[in-house]
Amino acid sequence: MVTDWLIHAGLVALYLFLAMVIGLLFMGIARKITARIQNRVGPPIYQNFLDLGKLLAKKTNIKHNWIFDFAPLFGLGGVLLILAYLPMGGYIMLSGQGDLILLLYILAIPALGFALGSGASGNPNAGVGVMRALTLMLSYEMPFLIVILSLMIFYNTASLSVLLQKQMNYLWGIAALPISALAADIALQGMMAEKPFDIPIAPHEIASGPLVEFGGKYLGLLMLYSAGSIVVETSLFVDLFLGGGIVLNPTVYGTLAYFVNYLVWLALIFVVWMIAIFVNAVFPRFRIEQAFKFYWKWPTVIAIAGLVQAYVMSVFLGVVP
Amino acid sequence: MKAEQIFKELGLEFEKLKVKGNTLPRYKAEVKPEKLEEAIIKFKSNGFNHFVALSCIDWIKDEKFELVYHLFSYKEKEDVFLSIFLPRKEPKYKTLRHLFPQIETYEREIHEMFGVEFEGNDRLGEFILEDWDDMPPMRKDFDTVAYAKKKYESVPLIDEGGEKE
Amino acid sequence: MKEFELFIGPQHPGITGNFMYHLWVDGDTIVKAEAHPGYLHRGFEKLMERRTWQMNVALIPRICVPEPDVNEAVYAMAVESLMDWDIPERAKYIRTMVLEMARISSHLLTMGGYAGSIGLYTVGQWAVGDRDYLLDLFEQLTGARVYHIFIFPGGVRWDLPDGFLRKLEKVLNYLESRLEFYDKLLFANEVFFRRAPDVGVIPEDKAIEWGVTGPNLRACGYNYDIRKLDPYAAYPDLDFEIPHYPKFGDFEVLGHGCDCYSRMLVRRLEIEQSIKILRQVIKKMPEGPHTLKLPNPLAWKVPAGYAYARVESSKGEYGYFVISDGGKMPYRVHVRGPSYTHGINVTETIAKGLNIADFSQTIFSLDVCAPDIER
Amino acid sequence: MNENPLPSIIPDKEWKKIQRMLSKRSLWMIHFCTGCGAMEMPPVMTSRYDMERFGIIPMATPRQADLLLVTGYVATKTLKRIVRVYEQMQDPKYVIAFGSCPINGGIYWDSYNIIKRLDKYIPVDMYIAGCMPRPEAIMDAFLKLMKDIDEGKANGWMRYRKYYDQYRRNQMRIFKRWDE
Repeated sequence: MVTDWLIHAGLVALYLFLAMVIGLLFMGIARKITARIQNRVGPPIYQNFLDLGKLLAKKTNIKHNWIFDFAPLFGLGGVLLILAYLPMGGYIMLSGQGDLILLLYILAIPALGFALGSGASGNPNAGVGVMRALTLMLSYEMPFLIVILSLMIFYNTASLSVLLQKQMNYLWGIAALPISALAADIALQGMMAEKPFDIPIAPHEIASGPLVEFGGKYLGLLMLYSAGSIVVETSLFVDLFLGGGIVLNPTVYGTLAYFVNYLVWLALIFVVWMIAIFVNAVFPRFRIEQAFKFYWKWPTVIAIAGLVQAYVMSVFLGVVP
Repeated sequence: MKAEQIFKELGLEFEKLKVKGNTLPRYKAEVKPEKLEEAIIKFKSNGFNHFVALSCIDWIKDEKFELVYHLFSYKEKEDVFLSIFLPRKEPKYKTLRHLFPQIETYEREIHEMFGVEFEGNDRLGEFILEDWDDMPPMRKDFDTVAYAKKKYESVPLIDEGGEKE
Repeated sequence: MKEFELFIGPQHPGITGNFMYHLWVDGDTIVKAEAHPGYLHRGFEKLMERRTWQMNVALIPRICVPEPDVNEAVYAMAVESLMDWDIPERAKYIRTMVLEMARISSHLLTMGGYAGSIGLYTVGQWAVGDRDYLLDLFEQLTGARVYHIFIFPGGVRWDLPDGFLRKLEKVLNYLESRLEFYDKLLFANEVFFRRAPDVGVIPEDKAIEWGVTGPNLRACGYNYDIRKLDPYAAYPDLDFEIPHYPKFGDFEVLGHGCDCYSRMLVRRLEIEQSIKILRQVIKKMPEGPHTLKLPNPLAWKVPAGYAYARVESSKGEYGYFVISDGGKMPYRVHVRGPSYTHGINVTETIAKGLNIADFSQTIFSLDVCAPDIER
Repeated sequence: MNENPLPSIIPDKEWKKIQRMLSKRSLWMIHFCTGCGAMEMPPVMTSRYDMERFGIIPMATPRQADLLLVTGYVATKTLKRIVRVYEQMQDPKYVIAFGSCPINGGIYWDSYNIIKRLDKYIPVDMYIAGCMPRPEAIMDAFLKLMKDIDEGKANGWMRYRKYYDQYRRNQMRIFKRWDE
């Protein structure tokens, strides 16, 4: 009993650690690829590990108030919590009934923590940035919620584990509901705050926005936070539409299945991340109200079309996965 | 209307400046300070609607400041320089920023660099310099070398003990 | 929400150079803007009064850093006016060549900076990288990358090196082929179409009165260009067009002019025209001396008088008002930089009602060059 | 530098070495164009010279930066902002001064608004001579600074703490007031 628990805890720690490493590596790869698009050599792909190490080793004497000190931890903790709820390669750490809805709620926690800290710094740039971040959240959540609704209707479940199970047995979400997948990918671009939706941190407008007062260790923690967020967001898409990368059934193949699934999951989140990076490299950014209008227009329409498709397929055509 | 004709109507004498390189004619005329506004309005309403620059010249020997208002007409393709002379002691003139908005900026600079007062311009004051503690620097009797020596070279080096340069 | 204050600069990525705007913001809208220059003030006009006519040639390029050559050209023209010198034909052509190369390099930089200000860093990286080919040419011609000190009263410092025109032709061909990429990435970008038109509008009827010049004036629909209006150097012999709103050729005309969109398109089209001019210069380059025989450099006797010379820089009308009292040094030099009006008065006025997200792109599209404001 | 988190495992000397190794490989520079040398920064940042190869990237705010580039002459009004920015940066921090002007005034030796020697007001770790320095010179300065950091010679930030009174005294001779 105790050994089981210990193994479980060890695995959770390993998974979370790996998620952070993957996130940092992905950031490095993104920098390299962006540099290649821009005709440059670019930094080595392990550059972000050096950056993180340097930030954590730096002296930090920024004093605002305790909320400001607490916020990076809050954000990082929130990200870790979501990571624990998200299946990565089929391995589910924490799970419960109806965890899709739970997930939607806890997705907001890290952003709120972040907002809290930057708001506490009292810098007007940070204030504007936080306002933009929250507005952006409001805009991309509209299509995203509809997408989740269509998934729930089609697969007839609100549990991520069941969703993964059904996708493994029947069809991946992207094949069954391609329209919704498209809407979700557009929403994902905003969720990751990549261009054209990197409005909250726009350096030319508000000097990197919410990050403006963070330095040294705080920035290091926030870097970990954003590394974790990358994994959270890409993994969310993979879990919802690409079957969570589960190609082998763990009940049949055992440990090997976990291993293979993890690698497939890794490959899939890499693909999703690359799409975001390529779009990021060739687009300017929107204004916040343009992003808002954009999200409530096309992706929402697409998501509603996807909802109609899911509804028609499951209710009228009787397709039951 | 051509500049020469406007000058004639205003009863001003003018000279033609030498031009090499560029080709358009440039006319320069001296105006009495109290007639200037009227002259500029006249020119402006006759097509000279591009205000190029306002320059100030410190004629220290004559104890005078010369303000040169430079207008250009895209239609007639002529340059006009209207200059007024102010006494060097207590130079004072009224603002003309209502005619061309950018005059305000020039007036702020001239106020700071030459110490010319423009009545009616409420934005005079610290503009380019900060914490200035001497006479306006563009005046001819301001010695920039002496000032630089006094202010910057007298600042001691950091004494770090031992290591001397 | 309560009104709050925002400082754009002097340390801020969204500003061109060391300059500061103090903004009062209500929600997302700017209610008041105030420009604070002076961070780059070196007292050029004072220093020029302390140096001989010829020593000044080395000083003045530093007034406008992104495009230093116009300073040299305009100072040389003003001194020539006072001295009553006619420079040789070849010098005129070489000057034209240098000025046009400088215009392209400055426009490329502006284009990159503007794209960066709306978040498209790729164009910035490409444009600045391509600009380096021009800087290499400058280095071969003058010996320096940025401050050339090449145009001199009386002509140019030395003749063209061997094979220079051939190399220039090659670089022009390369740049022309690169323009297509910029078009695809920036000037045909959906987000650019949404963000730039009708943003940062200068009222068309006020544009001239406010002292707006150069590409910014042409974006308002006036086809005024000093190269045609008050021609200098070899421009009268050359054939080129003045792109202005709404004459954008193959490009879409969006917005109502005087906005960021037309300002950037005018700059984009001017690069094409500059390439065209340079091609003609290569073809027509006359033989002959590159400079007049200059008098003893230590004792130039410049006759007393006033002279004003102006050129069309990439930012607008650039003029020097030079006054000589017959001495060894200029009595007074007043520099009329185009950014003086664009950066202070125009920006302060048009910033009202602007979204803070658009402020940075507005100053980048006005191409405000901070050092020529405060000198 | 930062205190050793695990003094029992890592010896203090090793910890310092690790810190130096990390900070030399990830110098984040502050985006502050103080003078005309900033003109050669775009080429250094972009495809031809590409300083991101060495992990040097521009940062928007002083809190996040390690490297302050004083690009050219320093006007008195700018000096106040430079000191502000420098003091907001987190230790360890490094300063590179560009061009001839921060060394002795350069071409502006007689100007009334240019402070002549920068190291009277803030400690400078590296000077690049020339007007203006070529991108190659700038890259060379970066590499030299990295070497200095590795050898523990780039300790301007320590000097600033140690001789803070003298630096502040010199600064206050230039500024009339510190607030605002």
